[in-house]
Formats: sequence, C-alpha cells, structure tokens
Amino acid sequence: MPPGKDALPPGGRWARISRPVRSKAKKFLAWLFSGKSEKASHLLILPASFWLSFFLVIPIVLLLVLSLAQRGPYGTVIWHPTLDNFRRAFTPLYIPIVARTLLYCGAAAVICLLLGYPTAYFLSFYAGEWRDTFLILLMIPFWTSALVSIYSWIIILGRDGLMNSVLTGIGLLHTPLDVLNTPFSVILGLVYFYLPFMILPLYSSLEKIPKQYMEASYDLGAGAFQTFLKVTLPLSLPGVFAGFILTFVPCLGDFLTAEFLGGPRTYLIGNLIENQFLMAQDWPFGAALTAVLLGAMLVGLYYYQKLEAAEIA
Amino acid sequence: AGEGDKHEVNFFNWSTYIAKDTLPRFSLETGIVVNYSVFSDEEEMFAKLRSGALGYDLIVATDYMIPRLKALNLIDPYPTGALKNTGDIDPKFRNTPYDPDNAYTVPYLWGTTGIGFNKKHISKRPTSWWDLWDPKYKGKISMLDNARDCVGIALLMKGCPQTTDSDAAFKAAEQLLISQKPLLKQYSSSTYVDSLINGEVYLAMAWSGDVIQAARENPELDYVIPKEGSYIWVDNMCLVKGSRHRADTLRLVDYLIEGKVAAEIANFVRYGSPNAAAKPYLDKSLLDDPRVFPPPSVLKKLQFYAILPPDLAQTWIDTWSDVKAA
Amino acid sequence: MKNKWLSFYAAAFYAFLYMPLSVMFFFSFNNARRNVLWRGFTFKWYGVLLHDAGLLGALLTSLKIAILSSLLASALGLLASYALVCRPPRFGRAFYSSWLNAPLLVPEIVMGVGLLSFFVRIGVPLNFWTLACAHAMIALPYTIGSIRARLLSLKSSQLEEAAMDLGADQWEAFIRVTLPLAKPAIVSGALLAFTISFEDFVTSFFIAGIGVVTMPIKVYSMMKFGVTPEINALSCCLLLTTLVFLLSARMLRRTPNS
Amino acid sequence: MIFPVEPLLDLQGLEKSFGGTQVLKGISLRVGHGEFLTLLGPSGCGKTTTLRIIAGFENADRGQVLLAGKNVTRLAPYYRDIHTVFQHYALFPHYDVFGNVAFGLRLKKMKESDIKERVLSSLDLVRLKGLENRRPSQLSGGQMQRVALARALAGRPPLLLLDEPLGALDLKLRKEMQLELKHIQRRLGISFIYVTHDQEEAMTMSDRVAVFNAGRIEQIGAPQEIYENPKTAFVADFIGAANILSAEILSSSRDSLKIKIEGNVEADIPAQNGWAQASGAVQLALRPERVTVSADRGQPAETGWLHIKGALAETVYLGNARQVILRTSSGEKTIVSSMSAEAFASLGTDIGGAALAKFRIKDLVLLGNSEKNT
Amino acid sequence: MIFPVEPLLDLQGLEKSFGGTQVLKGISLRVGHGEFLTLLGPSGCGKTTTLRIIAGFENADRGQVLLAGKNVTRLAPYYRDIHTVFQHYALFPHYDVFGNVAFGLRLKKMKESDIKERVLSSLDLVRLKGLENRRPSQLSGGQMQRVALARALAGRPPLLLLDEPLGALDLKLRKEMQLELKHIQRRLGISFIYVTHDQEEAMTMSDRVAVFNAGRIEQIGAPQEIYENPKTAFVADFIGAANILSAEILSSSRDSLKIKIEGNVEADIPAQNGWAQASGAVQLALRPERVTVSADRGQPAETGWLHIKGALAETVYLGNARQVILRTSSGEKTIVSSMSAEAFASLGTDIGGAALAKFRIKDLVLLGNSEKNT
Ligand SMILES: Nc1ncnc2c1ncn2[C@@H]1O[C@H](COP(=O)(O)OP(=O)(O)OP(=O)(O)O)[C@@H](O)[C@H]1O
Ligand SMILES: Nc1ncnc2c1ncn2[C@@H]1O[C@H](COP(=O)(O)OP(=O)(O)OP(=O)(O)O)[C@@H](O)[C@H]1O
Ligand SMILES: [Mg+2]
Ligand SMILES: [Mg+2]
Repeated sequence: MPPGKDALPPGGRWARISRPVRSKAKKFLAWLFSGKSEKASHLLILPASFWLSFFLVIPIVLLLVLSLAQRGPYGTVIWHPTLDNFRRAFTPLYIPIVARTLLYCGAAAVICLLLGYPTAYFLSFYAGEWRDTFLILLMIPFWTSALVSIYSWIIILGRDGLMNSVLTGIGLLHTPLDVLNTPFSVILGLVYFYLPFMILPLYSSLEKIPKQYMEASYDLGAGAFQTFLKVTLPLSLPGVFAGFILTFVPCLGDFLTAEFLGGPRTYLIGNLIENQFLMAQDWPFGAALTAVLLGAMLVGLYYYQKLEAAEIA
Repeated sequence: AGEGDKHEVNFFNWSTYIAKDTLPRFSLETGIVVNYSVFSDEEEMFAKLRSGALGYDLIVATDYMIPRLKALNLIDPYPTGALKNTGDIDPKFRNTPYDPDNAYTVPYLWGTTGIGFNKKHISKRPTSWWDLWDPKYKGKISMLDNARDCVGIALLMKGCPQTTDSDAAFKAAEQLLISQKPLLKQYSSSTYVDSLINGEVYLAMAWSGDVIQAARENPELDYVIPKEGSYIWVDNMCLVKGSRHRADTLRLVDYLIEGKVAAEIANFVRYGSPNAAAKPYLDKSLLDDPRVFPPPSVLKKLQFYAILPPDLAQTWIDTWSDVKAA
Repeated sequence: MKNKWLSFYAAAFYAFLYMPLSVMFFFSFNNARRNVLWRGFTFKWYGVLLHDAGLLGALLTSLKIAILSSLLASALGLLASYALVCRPPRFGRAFYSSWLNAPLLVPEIVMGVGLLSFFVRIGVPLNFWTLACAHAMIALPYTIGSIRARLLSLKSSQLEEAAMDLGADQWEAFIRVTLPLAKPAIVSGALLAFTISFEDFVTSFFIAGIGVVTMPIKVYSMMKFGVTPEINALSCCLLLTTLVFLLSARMLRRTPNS
Repeated sequence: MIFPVEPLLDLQGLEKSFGGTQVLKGISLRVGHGEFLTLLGPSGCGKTTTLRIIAGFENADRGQVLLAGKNVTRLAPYYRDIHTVFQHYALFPHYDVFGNVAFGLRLKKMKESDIKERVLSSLDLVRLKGLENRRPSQLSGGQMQRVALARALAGRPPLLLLDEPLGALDLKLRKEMQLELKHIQRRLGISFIYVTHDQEEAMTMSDRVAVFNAGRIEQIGAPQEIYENPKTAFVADFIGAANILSAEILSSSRDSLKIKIEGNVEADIPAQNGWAQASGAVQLALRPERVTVSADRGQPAETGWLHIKGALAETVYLGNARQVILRTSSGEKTIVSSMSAEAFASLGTDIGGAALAKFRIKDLVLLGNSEKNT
Repeated sequence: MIFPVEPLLDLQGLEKSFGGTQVLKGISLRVGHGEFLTLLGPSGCGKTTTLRIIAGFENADRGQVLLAGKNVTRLAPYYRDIHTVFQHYALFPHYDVFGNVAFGLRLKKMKESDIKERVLSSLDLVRLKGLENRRPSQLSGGQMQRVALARALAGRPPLLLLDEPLGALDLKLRKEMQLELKHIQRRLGISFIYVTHDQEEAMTMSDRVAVFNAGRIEQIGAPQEIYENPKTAFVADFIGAANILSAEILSSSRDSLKIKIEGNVEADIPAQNGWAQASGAVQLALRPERVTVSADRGQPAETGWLHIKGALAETVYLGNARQVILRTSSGEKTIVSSMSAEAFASLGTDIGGAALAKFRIKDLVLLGNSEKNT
C-alpha cells in the first residue's frame, strides 16, 4: 500500500523515540506518583501518617501511659503502675453517665439523620445550579464561635425567650416551657453543632445515585415514597452510616454543649473526662476514661472504614 | 536569652479582670510591653501551666490554687524586698493560711461567696444558705461549679469545721448537696450571672464581684452574705517559675499594688481591693457598699479557706466529683 | 424537576440553621454588656469593635491559622487520598483508611492536654505554627473524605492514562489533569478544614502560645465578666462579608453561562 | 396500518423543548395491539424523549398521549402500566436477580407464591433460570440485558418500551438477542416500542418502522415499504445505502414523462403513482444492489434499463459482496454499486477504466423533499 | 505479509492474567510500517488488554513488545512514541479543543508557534477547524471523536492505537468516520492498530485482521483471505454469517475424496489444499450468499453443485437482500441463505413447502478445530 504524500519515511524517524531528558527531581516525582512500586504509594501517604503520629498518636500514647500511673497529692502523678484507674472507670457510679451519654449522643445522631436526610436529598436532586452555594451556606454558621451560637440559643430557648413568647403568642402554650438546661436543650445543641457532619456524607452518597434507578422504579409502578424506601434509601445507606459515625463519635467527646446548655442532671462522659483533667486534677483517671472511650470508638471506626471500603469496591 | 533582653511581661489573667488603661499607662511610663493572655477558667489555666506551658511570667490565681501551684513547683517566691509597695497591703490579707509568710503571693483583689438573687422574682431577701434549698424556687437555683465553695458551704451548714476529716461530715455534706440537685437549674461559675439577669435563675450561689458588676446594668440583681457566714477568697499575683522577665514582672506587680492603680482596678471590676493605700481613691459607692466591704459584724463571720493537707483536699474534690456524677 | 414540599422543608431547615445567627445579629445592637436581655437599640458596639485592637487581632490570628491549617490539611489530604484511591498500596490499605480517620475519635480535651505535654516534653516552643499544625491534624480526616470521593469518580475516566499516553509522566499527569479536575473537592475540603480550625476552642486554648489569642479563646475568656454584643457585632461583620463575597462570586460565575 | 379497534397507544402532536431548543416538533403515531414498532433515527433526533414522554418521565409541552383510549398525558409514570427496558439496564444493585424481577410484583401486593412462580417463568422466558441469586454486578452485559427484560415483562404490561436495549452488546450477541426479543414479543403478544439507531435491527425486527429526523417523523410504515419507497432523501439514505440522483423533468404526458438524470442521461418513464404531480428538478433514489457496473464497451442499454457512463473509481471488499464505486463522466458524482462475487468477477475493467452503471428504470424511486427543519 | 524491513511493532508471546484468570494466552503478531491492522473479537477476548500492553499501561506477565526492533516491554507509556484514541475519547474537560490537541506538544516543549501550526493542521485533518475554543462538553459525539483523533495525531506518532473509536457513534456517523479514518491513515502513512468487535468495520478498513478468541489469535490475514478461507468454525461464524455443516470423510484418494454432509448428502470433492490431511468427522463452512434456495421439484444437481433437501422455514426481509432459512429433512439443522430480490422472486414455494438449498462444492470451506481454550 503506497504511503501518501506527507507520509513519514518508514523506520527513518526512529532516531527520535522521544525521550525528553528529565531531571532527577522530576524522575523522582514521576516514580512517586506512578504507584508502580509499593514504596511509592506508602511514601505518598507518609506525610499524612507522619502528621498523625506526630501530632496525635505520640501525645495520646504519652497520655495513655498516664492511665497506668497513680494520682498523688495536689494532682501530682506517681509513677507506680496499677490498673486501679480502669477498675474505677467501670464502677457502677458511672454507669448512669455512660447510659445517659449513649442516649443523648444516639438521639442527637438520629435526629441529625432525620433532619439532615431531606436536606441532603434536596441538595443532591433539586438544588440545581444553587447546589454549591447551599453547601457552603451549610458551613458558614459555624464560622461564628460556638459560644456565640450558644448564647443565641439561650436567648431563644429562655423562659421569656423567643420560642416561648412565640408559642404562647399563638396560644399553643399557656405557661412558658422551661427548656434551658434540660436534656432537650443539650440534645438540641448537639444536633445543631453536628448537623453538617451528617449532611455532607449523606449528600455525597446521594448524588452518586444515578437518576435512572429511580425512574426504573417509577416505571415498575413504585410511587415516589415507595421508590424512596426501596431504592433511594438502601442505595444511600453507606452515607447514612458514615454520617452517623461522624456525628455520634464527636458527640461522645463533646463537653461544652452540656456545660452551657445542660443542667445538673445532664452530665456526660465528655464532662466527666474534662472534670478529671481540670477540676479533679486526676489525670491518670482521666486518661483511663479516655482509653476506654477510645477503645469503644475504635470499634465504631472499624465499621465506618469497612463501609467505606465497600463503597470504593 | 535573646528574648529575655526585651522589656516585656507575659501576664496570664481573666479577660477584663483589670481596668482598661492600666496596662497601657504602665507600658507608657516604663516602656515595658505587657502581653495580656487570657483564660476562661482557672482550672484550665492551671492544667496548662502544669503541663509545662512556658513563657508566662505573672499569673492571677485564687488562694485555693496556691498550695497546688507550690506542690507542683510552678511558682517562685518573691525575692525579699523586691517590692516597695507591699507595705500598703491591708494586714488582714497578710500571713494568710494559704501563704503564712507572704512568700509566694501578693493579693490582687478579694471577694466573698454569697447568694446572688433577682429582686424581681424574689419577694423577701434571702438570708440563709438554706434558701438555696427552698423547694419554692425549684428549678430556679444555680450553684457555683467548684468543690471548695459547694463542699465548703455544705460543711459549714452542717456545722462542721472546715478542717474536719470525719467521713461522716463529708457524707453528710455530700447528701446535702445531692438532695439539692433536683431543685437546681445548673452548676455554673461563669454564665450564672447571665441566668440571673434574664430570669432563668432567681437564686444563685455567687461571687460578690460578679453580681455587683452585673448589678450596674441590671438593678434587679442583689447580693447577700448569709447569716451562717461564708468565705473570703483572694485572687493573688504569683511569679511563674522559670520566668525570663523577673525584674520587669516585679515592676509590674509593684505598680499594680500602688494605691491609685489598685483603686482604679477595684473601681472597674467592683471587687474589694486588699490594698489599704487604695481606700482614698475608691469610688464612694464602692467603699460604702456593705456587699463589697462588709461591716465588721459580717466580717467576723467570714473566714479564709483553711489550707488543707493533700489527702483532705482530695477528699473535698472526690466528694464534689461524686456529687456531680450522682 | 421541582418538589414543592422538599423545597419548603429545605427553606425551613436553613431557617433553623440561621435562626441563632439572626438572633446574634439583632443582639449586636443590644445596649447592654451582658448580652442576654434586650436593653434597647444602639450602634455603639460596632464603634467599640473598630477600636478594639485586641478583638480584631484575635480575628486576624484566627483567620491566619484557619487558612494556614486548611492549606496544610488539603495538601496532606490530597497526597494521601491520591495514593489511597489512584495508587492503592497492596498492603495496609484497610489499615490506612481507618488510621487516617483517627482524629475523629479523640475527645478535644484529651487532644489539647496531650499535645501540650508533648510539645513541652520535646521542647517545641508553643506558637502560631504549632497551633496551625495541630488544627491541620484535626481537619485531616475531613479533607481526605471530601477529596477521596472526587478522585474515585475521576479514576473511572481514563484521563490520567490519556495524559501519559501523550507523553506526560505520572507527575505531569497529576499536575496537569488530576489536580485541576479535583479542585472543587479540594476547595470544599479546605472549607471544612477552615471551619473546624476557625471554631476550635479547647485544643486551641491548650496549645496557644504566649500572645496567640484566637477568636474562640478570646470569646470564652469573656464569659466570666459577660460576653458583650461586641462579639456579635464582629461575628455579624464576618458573616455578612462572607455572604456578600459568596453571592457575588456566584453571580460572577453565572454571567458567562447566560 | 388500519386500526379496526382503537389503537393501544395514540400519540397526538407531541411537542417538547429543552431550554429553548425544540426537540420534538409534533410527533403523532398510533401503535396497535401486539405490534412491534421501531423508532429509528440518528442520534439526537428525539427518540428517547418520545419514549420518556410515553413512559411519563417527561411532560410534553403540547400534544396528548392516549393509552387504550384513556388520556394519560399528565399521569405519573407509576400509574401507567407500561414498562421500560433502559439502555443501561438500570438494574437495582442492591437486589439480586430475583429481587429485581420481583420488584414490580411485590408492589402489586401479589402473593409471594405467585410472585415466585411469575418471576421464575419470566426468567425462564429470557433463559436465565438458575441465576436468581446473582447480583447484577456478577452478570455479563448480555445477562444484565436479559434480567432487565425479564423485570419489565414480569408485570405482563400490554406495552413495552425498549431504548436501544442492545446498544451496549457486541455484534454477535446483538444478533442473538434480536431474534430472542422478536420471539418473546410474538409469544406474549405484547406491543413493543423499540428505539434504535441501527437500521438493520429495525428492518429485521419490526412490523412497522417510524423514521425520525430532527424531532419529526419523516416516514412510517412496514420495513419493506420504507426500504422500497422511501419518501425522502433522508429516509432513502438512512435506511440502507442509496445513491441519490438529481434529475429534471423535461416533459410529462398523461402516461409517461421524459426526464434527464445527472444532466446527461435522458429517459422516458411510465408515470407511476406519485410521478404525475412531479415537475421541475427532483431527486431519485437508487439502491446500490440494483446497480451493476461493467466495463463500458459502448453497448446500448436494453429497454427498461439505463446506463450512466463514468470511470471505475474504487472497489471495496465487503465479504458477502463487493462495493464498486463509479465516478460519472461529469465527475462531481459517484454512484455506488454492490455486486455479488460472480458479477464482480465479470467486471472486466479495473480502477480508472471506463465503465458504466446499469440499472432498471423501475428501480428509480422518486423522492419528495423532507420538510424544512428549523 | 512479509517484512522486508524489520516490522514496526513485534509482539512475541504476550501473556497476561488478572487475578488468576488468564486473559491473554500468548499473543504474537507483527505490524508493518503504514499498515492498518484490526484486532477483531467478541467482548472480553483480550483486545483492549493487548492494546494496553502495547501502549504500556499494563505489563505483560510473559512475552515481549518490540518497537522498531527496540525492546520496550518494560518502558513507561510516556517514553513510547505511540498514541492512543480511547473508546470514550478521554478528552480533558478542563482544556478546550486547542488545549487538548496541544497537550502532548506542550509536553515536548515545542515552540508555541510550531504548536499552533501543528494543532491547526491536525484539526484541519479531521475537519474541525474553527472549533479550537469549544469545550469538550460543547461537542457532539462525532466531534469529540475527531478531537481525540487530532490529539493523538498531533504528535505524528508512527503507530496509532484505536480502541473501538467508533463504538459510541450511530451507524451513519460510524460509516462516515470509517472512511475518514481510512483516508487519514493512508495520507499520513501511519500504522494503525484498530480494535473493534464489528466485523463489517474490520472488513472494510483493514489491511489485515487478527481474529481474537478468548485470549488467542485464531487467525490473522487479509480480510478476503479470512472471509473466504476461515481456519476455524469460530472465525467463519464471527466474520459474517456462515452455515457450519458437519461432514464425515468416507474415503480419500490422492486427488479426490468422498464425504457425507449432514448425514445424508454424499459428494466427491477434488482434494484441494488442506483437505488431504483431513479424515473422520470434519466441519464445513458455507456462506449464506453462496446458497440459493428454490422449490424442490426433484431436479437433479448439476455437476459441481450440491443439493440439501428440506422445508422452507422462514424468510426475513433485509432490504438489500432476503434471508431464507431452510430446515433440513433430518430436521435438527437449519441452513441460511441470503438471496437477491430477483432470486427470491423466483423462489416458487412458501413457508413449509418442500425446498432445497443449492451451492457449489467449491464454496465449501474445510474448517480446523480452534485450539481448546482452557
Ligand atoms: N434533559 C435534557 N435537557 C436538555 N436537553 C436534552 C435533555 N434530554 C435530551 N436533550 C436533547 O434533546 C435532543 C434529543 O435527545 P434524545 O435523547 O431524545 O435523542 P435520541 O434520539 O435518543 O438520541 P440517541 O440516539 O443518542 O439516544 C438531544 O439534542 C439532547 O441533547
Ligand atoms: N483491570 C482488570 N482487572 C481484572 N480483570 C480485567 C481487567 N481488565 C480486563 N479484565 C478482564 O480481562 C478480560 C479481557 O478484557 P478486555 O477489555 O481486554 O476485553 P476486550 O476484548 O477489550 O472486550 P471489549 O470488546 O468488551 O472491550 C475481560 O474478561 C475482563 O473482565
Ligand atoms: Mg436515546
Ligand atoms: Mg475493550
């Protein structure tokens, strides 16, 4: 077959199998990002890993070692290995606190889910071109210090605050409700502060779902609600779990909310730990409590990670 | 240390626990820069110091902290004769139980623990600590969130000496406090004043200055020292160990206890000044206010916090922790 | 496609989200130091704000730290998630993806105390930078989460291969193709990081060095003697500027389309 | 096709625009019971949109959809018992094959036993028995396709919509599935509306074909009718290959007319149906397989035949046939012929050589102009 | 094809497994300069994998890739002077058309002026001039396809890999692009390796076709050769339609042998090449267009022809031809014939009627067995 007019001389141009010379640095970068060798990909994760081990693990370990020590006078620490702190952590005295914490945080997470899901749904399917804006609007309220929002909530929830005056105003109530410093206000606070961490994962898993699935379901006779129940919801479960973890876990450690919006009977694990490190000056015990909490959370995280893996696969 | 040469002092204190232009004036006069760092809670401040935060030169700490600070070796004694104006300090505040030989502390401001209340909601002035246990005010009562005030008062109400070490006494105190919990709105050492103002709370175990300061803008608020008596507490200036600016720090302390300056501070934050030389410069209103400077009759019912042996101090804290957890 | 009820709900939801902020806004005109009761209207707090070097300084510090830490977190997160998604290591992949989420688990107080004693022990002076680094660590899981999702969807398209086919080595492919395409996710991740750093109090308090006063530290410390409406005023200014900036940016983006 | 009884589906003047651009410009068609109708057309001509309007996923801007005489134009998709086989199957990843097929039935609150029975029979229909418990991700393209079909059939809808169901399969598999689909449709007597842009598919499977072009139906009729009497150049060209010749009508009498093809060949043509009205410049379609090219030895054309002279330009090997391309003497036109191996063998000239294209006059098809598409 | 000079590309026994399953089972082939080679095969047979190994995206487990004699088996893709046109184009959404085409050139650090000149000429080549500033999202399928091509050509590689570049286009557009691709390839004299699973495409475009089956090359050769002498039943059936007849060799002499087809028709066959070694049961391929079906009036077969008796089972209208299916008397076999309209007209019987399939003996192709695919 005769080569055309502007054809290339066969073989001739092989002088230039183009191998632009690359500097050592570039060669290294290329290797690093190639993932060809196991080393490279570990090396890419190394900075993050280093960061975590340096700023998180070592400090925590230092602290956890404390949990084996003993408390001395005036909150000094005596290096005399013992498990007393752990025994103490499991005394019945704290069972109600643990139960309460699980209850509040669970409730908060669930409410976040209930409130957040429709919003995430809206964002992923109906927000259209305004989607990004809405997403950012989700973040902005948290650029004002939490305390300011807390004060606002105090003003809203207070005995003669907005909520009561409105409710009484429209005649729903005769006597104003005392909601401040009650479980209600604490859970409300938790919900408010952790909502975005529920919505974002929900959103990202919802908007991955192809519209076709829903159309197929409509087509087979499922109404909007059944479609949601049988198709959309199941397909968004990874997001649901992720969101649940991302709200529930931080709630466990939270103590400011309970401190400002809570009452004498809304004492949570977070407060207990904080109290050991501050007022009670009993760091070993605080550390022990932390260790227990971390252990418990690690289990949760394990499932979170498994779900993520499932999502990737 | 290169930094040491710079003339500056790192002052660690409550925010706005000092008059507005005190420090600027000091810097102007001496050319010493004062870095005013703030904490929201003494316990946090203490935790921060004990885990080794470096660089602070001067802190303000309440009396009950002093033993801890000493025990953990976080503060230095004042060099003898380093301060000119210590003479002006009211003898009442010298040789206190927590610092018998005035080595570690220079009193900054003082106040009392009592009952703050909102006249609008309370028909008759509360007179006794027992009013804080009055079921009439269920859900309208707030208590300070710390061991020494609550446990201390509870002991006092049970008629036990502060220094008691009988378990029975502490049990009793604990029971007393726990029995109060159902009546309580909150434990709080900071936002209780807000609660008083907006009527969330009618009665609150309170610190004199907080209430009086707030009363300036909400005349409904008032403060009493119950008839059973109460405690005096003192905030003190202490030298942080390993401070690099000792000389400058001492100058600052000396400056802060000059009568004029001390008075200015007291006038601003509405606490009592332990400084005799300050009397002339104090506002009339403040000076005449029995809530700030109680009449002798009341004064004799007031006591300093005793300095407790470590294990006893621990018992207080444990008692309190159990109350909170209950 | 529209859905009346859902849109209505969303509106209500955002109303709920912004209710405290609107209260904050009104009470920034409250003529009282203790900002819990309405005591009449005034502009004075905005005036006070303008001259309050301390508070503005705190704001500036917070902004600087937030920006720095979000940049750090995004950079680290980008590398890590790129490795995890596009070049998954054979070993320890499951480990990594839980390991990188670890910061979510640690109560802040523990983080604060632990970090502080650690820094002290190794003799690192506490300052601006240590704080920024710590914040970057706290925010890392969020940036990774955000970026990883995007990379996953990019991976299926053969764009990187196309680039290499045209003579780009992996690094060039990453820089010229993957990075620009992952930008939206990186930005939103950075936004999260920014938020987290900007509102963090507990950790910040402990590892803030001398004279490093962030907004939250400042605000919390005002509690004892009353959080004045000045704070509201400041927050409002911040809020409004961001909103204005955001909307104008949107408008700009919109004009070329139409 | 005449409708003794009312048609199953009756589309009346559907119009639809997406953001300014009008995608459907008045689609009207009727589908009989048990009919296999194919919507054929180039990409972007509005086939899928039409289908989505019938299924109820889109609302027409104008026009009506009548289903068995009932007006369902505004009815939600889940109230219409029409089922769809989607191009990319849209199988629910979180159900196994059984769950997918049973999906619609469960909604109908059928007894589990009946459901099981029905599902298995449907799977049997598409020859997938035994895979009930597989996940969609564990299926090959052809299998997914079958599951999608079984799912749509399980509800025994009177009307099935299929949007390029075979588009993603490779040729061999596609040919197989074509036959299967056809047989299933015959077996169940369900009406199919089948979207494709593969004209061969359309030809072999359909009872009728509707040729779409830019939002309009250019022609609708039985495959043979469309192939042999295309109404417009577009149809002629889209359905199988066609040579489009330009011609001029010189004179026309009652029973014949004289035309000039490509400006040099003159011919008398018996006035068939349609020709009478024609006048002036017209277009003629000529199928390649109706043209034979042979060396030009100046031989005269037999009666009923025409010759167009030119030079042999190119020959392409097609396997089952030879494509021979002739460039007319005037040069600006090429005529494509597809010849059997034998005929090609006796071509008797090679590239560049003088040749002529022979064809019967009756094989010329007069074309109308397709309506202006704005 | 003989290689006077060294071949441009030389694959030697490539093997590749993905997680246990072996996808390539020893692929060896050579591509000459300026040659158009097509890899043809059903889905999943390893075409893409082969291509990816050539491009360097995958590493072969065994075997070598020689590029102009140089061993590049382990060379990174960006060092190989080969460009690829991806099935889904893989255009960079964040660059405009110009940026996409210039991508590779910029990496080569060419002067901007040269780049501009080169980009424009490439765009010109694919008839896209004027669209430089469009974004990929603003292009139609065909246009994106062209951009991808221009981008790959801009670097003037000696070898271009195309993985089903036309798979996503509709039939008409596909046919157009086929011609264009072919012409561009001729113009530039670049070698193409072209992956498709559409045998028609392969036939019309390629210089040579390599038929893949389950990780092996079943046959490689010019389209005509493959079509007319398929080596295996798989090839015969995959390249165009084919009737596969089973036969038995009864006796064979030096110059002819006696066979029995489908258990009832006996015939003497001149021993052509390949036939000599054959013995026992064999398979024969017969092209539908080489078979004519006509009413069975007991007429005898002319010499050189064979008849297979049966009944007319079905006729399918294909437009350019008629498909006529005959069921043999024994009943378990069908023979497909594709006939011209004329031949069909003179069929002289209808469905169910006795008919016979006529074909020339020389049109029978003896098939070997394809190697066992483990
Ligand atoms: N939701 C939509 N928004 C905007 N334009 C659309 C939408 N759906 C379809 N279109 C446009 O309408 C025209 C017709 O689309 P449609 O999918 O009906 O064509 P089609 O005949 O199905 O083409 P194909 O054979 O490629 O599927 C196309 O130009 C498409 O761009
Ligand atoms: N990265 C991979 N991991 C695992 N299996 C793979 C991978 N790539 C390809 N395969 C498998 O290898 C086999 C051959 O794949 P390949 O893409 O080469 O086939 P193909 O001939 O290109 O098919 P198609 O015509 O559908 O593109 C398929 O069975 C496929 O499932
Ligand atoms: Mg379509
Ligand atoms: Mg492929």
